Amino acid sequence: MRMTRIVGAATAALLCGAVAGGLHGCATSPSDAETAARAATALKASFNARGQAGLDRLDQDETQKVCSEYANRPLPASVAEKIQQVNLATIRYPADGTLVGDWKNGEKIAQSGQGFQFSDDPKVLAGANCYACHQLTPQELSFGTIGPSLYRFGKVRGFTDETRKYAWGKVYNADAFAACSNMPRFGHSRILTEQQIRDVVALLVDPASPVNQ
Amino acid sequence: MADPMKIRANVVGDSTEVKVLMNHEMETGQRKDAQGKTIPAWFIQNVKVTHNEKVVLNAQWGPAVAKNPFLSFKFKGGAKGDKVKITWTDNRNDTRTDEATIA
Amino acid sequence: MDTTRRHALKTGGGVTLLTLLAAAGWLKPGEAAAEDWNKAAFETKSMDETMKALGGGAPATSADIIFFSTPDIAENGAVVPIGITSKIANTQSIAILVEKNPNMLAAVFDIPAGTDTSLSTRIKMGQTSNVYALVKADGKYHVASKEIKVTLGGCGG
Amino acid sequence: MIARLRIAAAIALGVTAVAIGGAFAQSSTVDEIAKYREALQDGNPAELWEARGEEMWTTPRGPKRVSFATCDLGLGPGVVKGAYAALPRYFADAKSVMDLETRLVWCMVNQQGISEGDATKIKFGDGSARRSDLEALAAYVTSQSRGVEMKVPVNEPHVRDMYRLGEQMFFYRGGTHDFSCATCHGEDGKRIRLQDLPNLTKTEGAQKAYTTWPAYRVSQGELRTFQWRLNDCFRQQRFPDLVFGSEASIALTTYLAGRANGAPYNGPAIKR
Repeated sequence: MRMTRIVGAATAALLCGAVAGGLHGCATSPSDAETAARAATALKASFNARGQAGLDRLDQDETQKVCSEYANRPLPASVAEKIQQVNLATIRYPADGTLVGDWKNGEKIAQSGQGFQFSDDPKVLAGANCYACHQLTPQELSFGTIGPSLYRFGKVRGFTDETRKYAWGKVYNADAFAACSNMPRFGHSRILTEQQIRDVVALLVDPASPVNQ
Repeated sequence: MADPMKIRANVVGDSTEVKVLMNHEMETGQRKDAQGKTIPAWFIQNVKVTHNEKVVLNAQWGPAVAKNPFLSFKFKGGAKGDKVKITWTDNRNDTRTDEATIA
Repeated sequence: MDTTRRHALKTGGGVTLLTLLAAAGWLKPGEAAAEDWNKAAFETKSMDETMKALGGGAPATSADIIFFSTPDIAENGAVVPIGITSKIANTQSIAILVEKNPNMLAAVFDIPAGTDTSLSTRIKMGQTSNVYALVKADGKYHVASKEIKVTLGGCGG
Repeated sequence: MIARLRIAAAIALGVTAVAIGGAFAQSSTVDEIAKYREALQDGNPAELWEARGEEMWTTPRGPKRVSFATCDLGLGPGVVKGAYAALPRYFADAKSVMDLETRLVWCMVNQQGISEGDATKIKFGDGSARRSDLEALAAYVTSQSRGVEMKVPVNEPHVRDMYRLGEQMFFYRGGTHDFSCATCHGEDGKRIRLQDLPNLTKTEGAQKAYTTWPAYRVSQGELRTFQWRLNDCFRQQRFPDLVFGSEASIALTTYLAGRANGAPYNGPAIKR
């Protein structure tokens, strides 16, 4: 754990150094960096482990750390590129090459917000809660707008290998395509299983899916 | 004992408008607790509203009335200073009566 | 009338609207006793059965029963505001029924002379359903309905 | 060729119709939800909590049989009117910045002789028989600031320090899902499902959101305080359990309350 943290910090410094070129990394001023450090310490002292949510949830990886630092100001292109590179490298495609599963199951996963909360049963498979942020099928009126509408995702992009591969990668690790995306890294962070990702990809790219009607 | 209701009674034109909020679980009897045991139904069955001893509304409720029930209606007459009395009785035979002065 | 009754008996299980009305004291002359709570009426389960049973005694669909402050979509089924006004002369009672609730009768309000035939309250709805406002006036029954959609709000988790 | 074009045109028309239909359905959904919320405003069960809290405020409590008449919420002992609109603030007697709930606990412990464990035993009601005194007290106290302009003393050094800490925490990404407060509350005009998300980084958004807590939560049949609001946001962020009255809870409350300065306080409200 300790090792990871040191590596994380080093990478963060590297990512920031690419822009600022100085020792202070990403922070606009030393006092900001100091406040950020104090905030991180205070946060860790302000939570109790509960259910499946341990205190390690507050430990940031390099992507989380850098994205937090830039959350309130523009993300420089070079930092964004670096984050995308780091995250692109994490994407694993299924060994058997099957990217598309069952859209009906994908719809269930898209509807479910269960999983990883301290109040959730860890034995139940997590959902992706896609509808919290995206419009998908026209039948579901209760959808969020934090992310773009995905209605006709496959139809618009074409039912090609390229579309399927992009959908897989985006669900697996959204930061590979848009640095500091608001979207969870469902594959990289082990939120969804490989089969669940196939099913969600099917919801997006299967010509028979209601998303593409 | 059950907590008091919150009653508002105001003269509006030639009528009195009554708005009441009641403290009650209105448990449906359909829900299960964490152990999977059915939570028994517990709800207000009868509501009676009187003005100067005259009944102005009489209701029968099932468990589908929302928790912490709200009811609003008007009756003709009623003067400032008059009392409006509301009584509810639930399926456990618990009952509560509160009174409000018409404003 | 007879046919309807027999049909209702044959199908069994469901309680017909007529039984409901009888149980609620609406078919009897005079006011129901104040502390009465009509168990049978509140245990009706199937709107289909009640509708089949309407026959000659069916409530007439009425444009004089109006829903007010009643949204088409409820953000949460636990609390659904319902306002009903009856413009039918000599309205004696207003009842609220929810087709798809486990028990469809939600509330009955007996309205004495001198009280406005308009009221609002809040009910629970398990799912999207038709909601019926059933009015008794001069001993006859009238009905209006409205579909209310129940959505899933918030993070859903 | 002509036939093909016709088919294409027909498809195009069909698509347009679907698109218009979808847009119409959506805007009417939003309108209807607005109507739903409006219909709830008339008759807020929060009043039942306010009444219970008022009763508790004036009743002698704890081993010392002391009421809240001696409890100073910042405007003097027992003064409730307008007190919430100027919280959190620095309390010299406690040597710390406190929000309403931590101050209530402080008064219970230091003036009424109630143990901290007992005072915070039921922080949040469970929607049933387990009811929280703190929620009722908070309902009463906040109701006494209705219409009062928010004036959190953000220039006081201790408060300013907390505010800046809270601001950093607001943008802190973590957990399995990479969520921070800003993920949902950092942009204008966003929704989660059908729920509008206030942009808390903007003055108007923070004002609208902060001044409507505590609120009666229809979905839970409970009155919820700002401590609860933060705890439940973090639960959904997949963070662990935010400790009641912890430094992070005070810092974030200070940041958001401070951002709401200038707007009239408008709670307790009623929400989904």
